[in-house]
Amino acid sequence: MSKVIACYKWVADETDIKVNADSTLDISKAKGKISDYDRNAIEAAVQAAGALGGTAVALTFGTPKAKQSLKDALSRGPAEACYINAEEAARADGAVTAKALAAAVKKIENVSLVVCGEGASDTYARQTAPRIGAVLDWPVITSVSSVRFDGNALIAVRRLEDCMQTVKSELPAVIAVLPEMNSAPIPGLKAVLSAGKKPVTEFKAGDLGVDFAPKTTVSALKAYAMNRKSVIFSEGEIADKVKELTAALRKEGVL
Amino acid sequence: MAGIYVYSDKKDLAAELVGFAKGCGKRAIVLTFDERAAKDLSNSGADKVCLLKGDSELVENYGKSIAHLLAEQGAELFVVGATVSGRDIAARVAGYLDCAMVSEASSITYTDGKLVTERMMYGGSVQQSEVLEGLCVVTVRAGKFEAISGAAEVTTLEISADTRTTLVERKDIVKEGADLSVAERIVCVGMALDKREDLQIAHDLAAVLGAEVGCTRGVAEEKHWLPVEQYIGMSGAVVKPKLYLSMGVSGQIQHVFGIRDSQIIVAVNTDPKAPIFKAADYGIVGDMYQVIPLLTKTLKGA
Amino acid sequence: MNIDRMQTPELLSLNKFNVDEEEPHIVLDKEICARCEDKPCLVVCSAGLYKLDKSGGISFDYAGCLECGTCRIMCKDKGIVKWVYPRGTFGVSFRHG
Amino acid sequence: MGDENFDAIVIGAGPAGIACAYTLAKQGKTVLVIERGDSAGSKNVTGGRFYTYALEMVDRGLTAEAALERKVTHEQIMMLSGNRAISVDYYDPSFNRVGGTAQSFTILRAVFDPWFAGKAEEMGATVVCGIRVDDVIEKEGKIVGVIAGGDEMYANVVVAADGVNSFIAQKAGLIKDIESHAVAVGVKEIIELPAQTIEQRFNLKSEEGAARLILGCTEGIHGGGFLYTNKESISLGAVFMPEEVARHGRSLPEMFQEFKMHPAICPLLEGGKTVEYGGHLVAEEGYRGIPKKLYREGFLVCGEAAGFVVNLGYTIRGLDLAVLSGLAAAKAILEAASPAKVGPAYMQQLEAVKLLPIMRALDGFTDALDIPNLFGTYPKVAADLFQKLYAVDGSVPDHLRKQIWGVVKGNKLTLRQLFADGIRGMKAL
Repeated sequence: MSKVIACYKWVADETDIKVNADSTLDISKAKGKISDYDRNAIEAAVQAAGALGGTAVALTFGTPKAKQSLKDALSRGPAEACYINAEEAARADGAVTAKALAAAVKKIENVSLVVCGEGASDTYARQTAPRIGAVLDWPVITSVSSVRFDGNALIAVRRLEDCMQTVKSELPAVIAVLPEMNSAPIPGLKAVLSAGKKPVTEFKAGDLGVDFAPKTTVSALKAYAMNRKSVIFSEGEIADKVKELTAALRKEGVL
Repeated sequence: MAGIYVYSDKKDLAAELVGFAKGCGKRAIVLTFDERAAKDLSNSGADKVCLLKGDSELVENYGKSIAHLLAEQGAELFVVGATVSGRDIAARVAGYLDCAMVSEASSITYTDGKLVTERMMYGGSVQQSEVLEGLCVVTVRAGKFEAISGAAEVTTLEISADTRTTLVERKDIVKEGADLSVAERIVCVGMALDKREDLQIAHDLAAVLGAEVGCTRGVAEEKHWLPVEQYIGMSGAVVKPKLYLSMGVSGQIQHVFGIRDSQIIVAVNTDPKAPIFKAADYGIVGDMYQVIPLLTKTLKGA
Repeated sequence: MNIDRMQTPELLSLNKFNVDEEEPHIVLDKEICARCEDKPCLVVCSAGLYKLDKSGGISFDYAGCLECGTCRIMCKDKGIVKWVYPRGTFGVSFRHG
Repeated sequence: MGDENFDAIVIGAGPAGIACAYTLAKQGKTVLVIERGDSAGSKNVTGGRFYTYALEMVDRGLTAEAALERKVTHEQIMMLSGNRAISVDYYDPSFNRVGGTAQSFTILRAVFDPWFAGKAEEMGATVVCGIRVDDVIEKEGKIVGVIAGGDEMYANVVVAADGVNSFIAQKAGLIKDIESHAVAVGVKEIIELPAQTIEQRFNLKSEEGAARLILGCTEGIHGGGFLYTNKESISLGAVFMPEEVARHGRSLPEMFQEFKMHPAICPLLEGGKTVEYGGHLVAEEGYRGIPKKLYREGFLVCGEAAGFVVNLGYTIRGLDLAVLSGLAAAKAILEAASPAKVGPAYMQQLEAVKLLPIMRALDGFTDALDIPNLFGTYPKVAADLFQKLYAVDGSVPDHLRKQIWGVVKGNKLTLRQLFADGIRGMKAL
């Protein structure tokens, strides 16, 4: 049976990130979560596996902390999970991530489709799917809003800025799906219970024969500071405030 | 030819990227698949315009060939307009080259011969700076750089396509509301609006300003007083008008994310502690039902 | 940063919420609310989510609900026609508690 | 399928539910805990202190591993009136003997509960978060399982430990919805401060903590304030009877902010940053508030859902009682010879773990706290008295008895009323 891979990323919940007084960040207390759009990717993979008569496999590349994501991912429907457990994931860039995931796809064998979310909640770099495609030299279709299968062909509708594009490709292929693709259901009780019993394959960094050296060097990471004038007219008559505002806007040249 | 290679399926954006490349004092080589764009871009100040020709109508199918071309030519940087298709090609090229890539850089500069970029993370709350060496790929949104002018030669280049993916159909998207992402002025309505009919005061002000009317998520998703395309925020429209003026908007982070590229942000709210004031250039603490009609009248009179 | 009086919207903005857009967990029948004279919800809600709008009706947004249940218990004329906990994973998530 | 039939299903991963699951799992029973929050503790708000004896009863030595904040060495009572404040600070290191287990700790639920749930998982319990239990399944007059997230799940016993609103006990037909006079509503802010600052301000050594209850901060409304020192934050809250809030007409969050800004409170928080705001209902009736029936066949009610909370004015106990009730439920399930006997065994266990005896013994406090003057007039009388005692302006002071009488009269109290409240208080205790 062919396999449909759902790639997902275990990310820090952005709402838990603390900004220190010096605008450095404290991510240590942030809870983890499956990146928002990757939930749609998992659901899309489960549906595609159904349509293709294959099995869905959840695949992630993460630090040892990402282990806790497996149950969540499996409760969303895939029959098995595959976990590249590597400290290197903490520093991985788009190049490393794609190479690691592609190497796992090769190890899994008999893969007909790789599904990624359009972008991750943390970086939103939208590189992973095209890069995996490049590493595997498989066709890639990004910004997919719906998909169907016709024998060994995949027919996808893509959303571009000004048009909807329908394209056809042969399998195996890599797709990146938009959140509009489906509504990822909240796992039910039985799904969560059965998730703990599904098989998990774990790869260590050394198993994959991939160069984990990132191509980019992160030189700084800091909170975005809103740098606005904040001239607030709070006292006095409304008419005066309006006058002051219009004068200010005129000066700014935006009227 | 060494230098910065530029590509965008939007020719204005391509011209802006040429402006960036020349601003760095580098040679700028434009890649395009469109004959008309090639002609227009021949006056963009580039050193060379390469009109690429191949046998696929899907530009994404040339990713591998472009990667080969860049490597062969000794390119220093491939800078691509961040559109759906541009992002796709850029990442494929980076994948085939196994090189560094920065998506949607908010700034790019050369410092000591190294490329230094900045970009947003975590929904816009975090800024990451990166240093890149060697041939790399960067995507950039429209509006970051100024286009320049100057003649360039146009050469045609045959290029091979990966034809495993083919185009079946193309349908234009008909937009319901105004396109807020390109609006120059926006009047934004928040949840302090009491009833649907009161939208009129926003429309009145918008008419005087020549602005489009947008809203917060609640006004569209909960009250359904405006179409969902009109709501601004992280999950809605991201706007960058010259003037954004909000009435009765509290200013939650998700909304602020959608407006912070605005040139000037104005807020009207009764609550002096509303977070929107922290994100605003100018603000009036007061009831929008009094302030907005008066503002409309004042602007009309002027 | 210093200690100051804070309005509830500002306080609630510190909390983590995952709002269930599909299924509101509290639903009001505003016609009943309009007839309710006491409107205890205006003062007892720990999150200050019940407000009077310009026309004197109740304006309410379940999005910032702390799920304490006070409004349900104090609701005299039963204008709150539905009060359940949000579906699993939705609603407030306390980081400290 | 064995998957769908457990020895016990516990609803709610709070201290009651987890104490039950831990104890059952330790004895080899199959237990499923279903929690609606994203993680254990994510839906919970507590004033913030925990008495450790209960945890030790579940398993000796557990406290040493627990995720706790500061051991309470300073027990404090404060009375506010206008801008004035009277504080009492009882320091007793014997509650926290070196080498022994400290008597009580301040805690944060989002930290403590996941730790405790993790311990139950280590024992073999299955804890599933992010799922709301919607209903119980009833067959032939017995509760046989639950419906959660569209799925049915069966068990020999369902333990409802789903908190003060206990919809599940209502669905099982055991209790009616809470009545407004039986509860108070609490709100609290978590205010972050460096550990050192907290220790300086409250005169604490490292790891030491203060627990303070505050009277006279509720505008005369039945209720009070609290302040607990955590490792790097302060939990500041206030509790109000919502019925009286409705009559009073001022919004509860507003009154709480007023309290926070009190000149005797605000300096304790200075330089701090509020990081969270929570609200929660508290059962106020103590022993009398416990539902008539705490079980039916295949079904037990634990913790706050069973009204196991007592407010003593100088301290509030709920978490320890929750743990005791969970423990009692587990013991009942383990020892009962047949399903029909689990309920009666639970009632016996509630006696054996001393939960019901404790609550009975403390019953009188409910009456004592029912004295309306306690929340406004008496704090003012006390402050007036202190004012008289400490005011020195060169004039000839009145005789002490005359001063006291003046204060009493000045507050429009009659001797008869004082006497009546006194008798009521005495009787109650």
